[in-house]
Amino acid sequence: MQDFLQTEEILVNMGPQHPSTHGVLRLVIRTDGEMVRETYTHIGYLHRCAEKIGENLTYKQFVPYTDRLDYLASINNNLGFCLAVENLAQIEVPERAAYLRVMGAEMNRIASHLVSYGTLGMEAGAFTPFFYGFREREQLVAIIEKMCGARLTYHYARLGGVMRDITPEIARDTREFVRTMEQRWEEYNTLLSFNEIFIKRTANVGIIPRDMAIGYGLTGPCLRGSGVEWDLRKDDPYSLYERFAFTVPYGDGRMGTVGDSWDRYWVRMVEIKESLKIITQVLDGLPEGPIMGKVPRVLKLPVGEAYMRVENPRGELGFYLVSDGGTKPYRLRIRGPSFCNLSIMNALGRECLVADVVMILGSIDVVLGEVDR
Amino acid sequence: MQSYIDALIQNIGILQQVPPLIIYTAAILLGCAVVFGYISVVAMIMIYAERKVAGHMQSRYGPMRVGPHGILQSVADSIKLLLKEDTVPDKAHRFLFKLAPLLVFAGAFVPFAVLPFSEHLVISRMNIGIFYILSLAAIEVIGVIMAGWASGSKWSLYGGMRLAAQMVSYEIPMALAVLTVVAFSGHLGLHEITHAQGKWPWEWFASPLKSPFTAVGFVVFYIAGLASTKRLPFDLPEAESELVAGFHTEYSGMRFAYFFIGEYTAMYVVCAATAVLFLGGWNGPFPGVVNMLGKTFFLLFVMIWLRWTLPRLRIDQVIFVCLKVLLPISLICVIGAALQAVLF
Amino acid sequence: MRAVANYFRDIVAAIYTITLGLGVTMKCLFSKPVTLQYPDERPEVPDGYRGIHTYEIEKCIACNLCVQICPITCITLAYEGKGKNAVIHQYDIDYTKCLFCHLCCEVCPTDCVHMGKEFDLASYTRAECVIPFAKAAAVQKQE
Amino acid sequence: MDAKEIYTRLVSQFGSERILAFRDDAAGDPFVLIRPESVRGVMQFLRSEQSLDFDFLSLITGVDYPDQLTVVYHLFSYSQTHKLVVKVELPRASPRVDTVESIWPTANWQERETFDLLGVEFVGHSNLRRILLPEDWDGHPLRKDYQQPDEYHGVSNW
Repeated sequence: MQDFLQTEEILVNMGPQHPSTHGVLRLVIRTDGEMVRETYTHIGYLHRCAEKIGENLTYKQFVPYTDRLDYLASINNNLGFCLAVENLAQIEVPERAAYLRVMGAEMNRIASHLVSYGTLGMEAGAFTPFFYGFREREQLVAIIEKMCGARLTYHYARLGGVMRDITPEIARDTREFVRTMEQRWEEYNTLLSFNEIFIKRTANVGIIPRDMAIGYGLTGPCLRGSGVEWDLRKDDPYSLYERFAFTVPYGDGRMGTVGDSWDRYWVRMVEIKESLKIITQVLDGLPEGPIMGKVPRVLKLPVGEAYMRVENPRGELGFYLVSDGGTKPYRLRIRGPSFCNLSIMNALGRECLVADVVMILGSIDVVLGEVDR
Repeated sequence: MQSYIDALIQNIGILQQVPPLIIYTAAILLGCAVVFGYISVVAMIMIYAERKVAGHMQSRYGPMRVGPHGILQSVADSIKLLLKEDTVPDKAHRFLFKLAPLLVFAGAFVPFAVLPFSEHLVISRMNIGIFYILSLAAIEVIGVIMAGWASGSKWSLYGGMRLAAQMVSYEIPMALAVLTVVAFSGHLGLHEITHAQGKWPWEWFASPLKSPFTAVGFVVFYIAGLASTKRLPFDLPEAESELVAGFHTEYSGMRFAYFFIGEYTAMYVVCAATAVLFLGGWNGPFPGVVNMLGKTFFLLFVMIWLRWTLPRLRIDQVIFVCLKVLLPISLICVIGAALQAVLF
Repeated sequence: MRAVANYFRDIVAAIYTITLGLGVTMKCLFSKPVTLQYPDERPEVPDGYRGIHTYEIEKCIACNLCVQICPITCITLAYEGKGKNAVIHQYDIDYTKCLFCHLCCEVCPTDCVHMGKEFDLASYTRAECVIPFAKAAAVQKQE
Repeated sequence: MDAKEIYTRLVSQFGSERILAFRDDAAGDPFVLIRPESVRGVMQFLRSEQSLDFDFLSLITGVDYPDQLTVVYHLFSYSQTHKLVVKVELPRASPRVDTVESIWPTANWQERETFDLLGVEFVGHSNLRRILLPEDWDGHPLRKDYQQPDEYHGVSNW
């Protein structure tokens, strides 16, 4: 009888093809009934060796490649790489260009968070938020499309400045978008954020305490969700971010414990609103002037190395650039925030339910293009 | 129904020459064919309505290509499903794998024997009508568990087990909610229950004016109905973001269509039963059939509406809602309804 | 006692928030959809869109700069002569590789290559994704 | 504290035979060069010392120079808001260095990546396997002398 009633643990492959793995991530979970005993993360399915590509291209040529790291936030990536190169080459960026970069980066941040909002809703089983998020993202993408002509891989921030200036039409559209987005934001919260079922699904799930978050190198909303007030835009400003007034949201455990999935989600939602504020300030205070600094036709960097980090929608995106004085980087290392954020998955996906694994993964919000590079 | 056939035999001379058994069998088969046709049409309409409503709720159009505004989409889909290759996975238990969709479909099909469309348009006036529906709806669970196990896929197994846990627990509050009504009507037959309600909304069991206990019972029954038809927020057995497609992950073609039609038919049955039990059935200002179908389709719309609004619950929360929320509430309602029926 | 209060608070909150959520979707049900019926209705492409290139062969001076700047070398240029007198035999762009990064257009000294408004390029073979601009221009000239 | 002060603090703690050099002459960030054998001790000190408190390991990476392989650690402290770059120079033929996984859990994946792409062996790592490339891949692509194979399991790489 004892043998007959024995239960077995099942090893389940979640992914690489699974509806909720955000791309090609493979989670191997060891389950005992509905309980997940262990999660093991396999990555690398999207590996393109972007760092090796970077070593073989000139600085100017590598900028479009940064679009493809975190494809949901390409302007932020462009910005990070350009700042790293400008830092080392001592290129002066005109003020107007810096403002436009901030505007582009914040627009892209909103677009990225809207996708995150939609996908987390979808993982909780609600399809409609996904379409609402994409509806507003579409408006935003249409504006960015007018700014730089592309819809996903923007390549907007260039070495020394930005690609194009904005027209009055774009400014008008953007203000219009800010207005509608503020209304929609309330609607989003009614539909998903404060829905009792959603709160029950996310609150107290996947709790990351403060120390664990720092130790695992989490950055961005995942770190702030754990109650650490740290935002590179505020605490280590770049590209004139110090001129804009905004607050940095952080998790306070309003619906459960500090550092749970709901906190991380809520940080993203509030960041959307803060980004709207920054965009309005950029439009109000946009200085006149050129949009491109003096960049030599053949750009050679002095011997040396620089680590430049920027606040990506997903966290600290770092570019470690080693130059040997040539036209190409000697070594280029990209610190993808998603890569480090995802590394906590093995530790979090223990002793929880199968449905929780999906929610935790969604709340960490990784982009596999950046994890695998 | 039998009385109609008897009358038919008496009036048409030639039928008297045929043995009654053959006539009855023919009548049964004919009835089944009619019901089957009706189910297919209703399922098609509902699938179309679901996609259209979902589309517009999400700021998009839904199907637009096949026919004007895509009204022939469901037809095209069913043709596609019919023509699709019917695959059976290597690791599947072939017999059970093939049997499961039929069982699921049968579970959704048989309740039509007692579901009234109006006062007279009913196949059988069974005196235990609602009991019959509740007990036969349980066949579906067996089919789903069978499908989950026989597929030989881990995701399917999870879906099957989740459904088993969910359905078994939700049948209790469902039955208790029915008892609140039965306390007033004093009868399990659907006709008698309908007759216990009046023509106007305040005379229905769903109205707190008639009895607050049956009004709560109505909500409990409807929620339990959502759970037993695997609709959001209780769609764990086929939770897409977790289990890929749950128990029907491995099914394709016609077998998948059986699950699909079965699911929508079960929704129809639950809504029709709710309409009869709590919303006065065919009573109302319009002709009987219109009232009945109107109420049923309204309830179906609410199901669709809920699905495209809510997130999904987790398995422990599903069980929590059933055992710790619905069960106590329905127990209180049964006692209250019984007291009210006896005392007033 | 707190657990009991939470229990009832949860039930009330669930009913209340679900009702609010239903209101949001219901409102959307009666608003106009925002999607386009794509092949029938085409999206409006703004000026300066980075789509498939347009190439003005008569302006091209075969300076090779676009070929050099291209990060993936998807441009093939074959020519005779130099400067204004150059005869261009081949100017192919391989759209299976192209990043649509706009660098080739920015580097062009005579402004002969632009990015146009075409965006749908789907074909059954890889070879069809290579557009021979110089040949197309020659054909146009003959006509 | 700036990098120079941290360097003097480290020298006073470990002596100049373990803390080899401090360089801020080239463009970009200054860095501290330490001996490979003392990585664990120095890192543990940087992490646990109250006035330094480097709680955040931003980045581990390696650079393949012609004569040696350098492993670079980018450290940051949230409480003190100062940063430090620590470098270790290893022989190219057999680069081995102690793991810092037990000090910062994030090092787990970052060290695996460095091992995968540059072939640095982190001694004591709990799970030192390839992370981005397939397990049976040959070579370490970010080495300067890496030759790309023509095919992988019969699939052409060109």
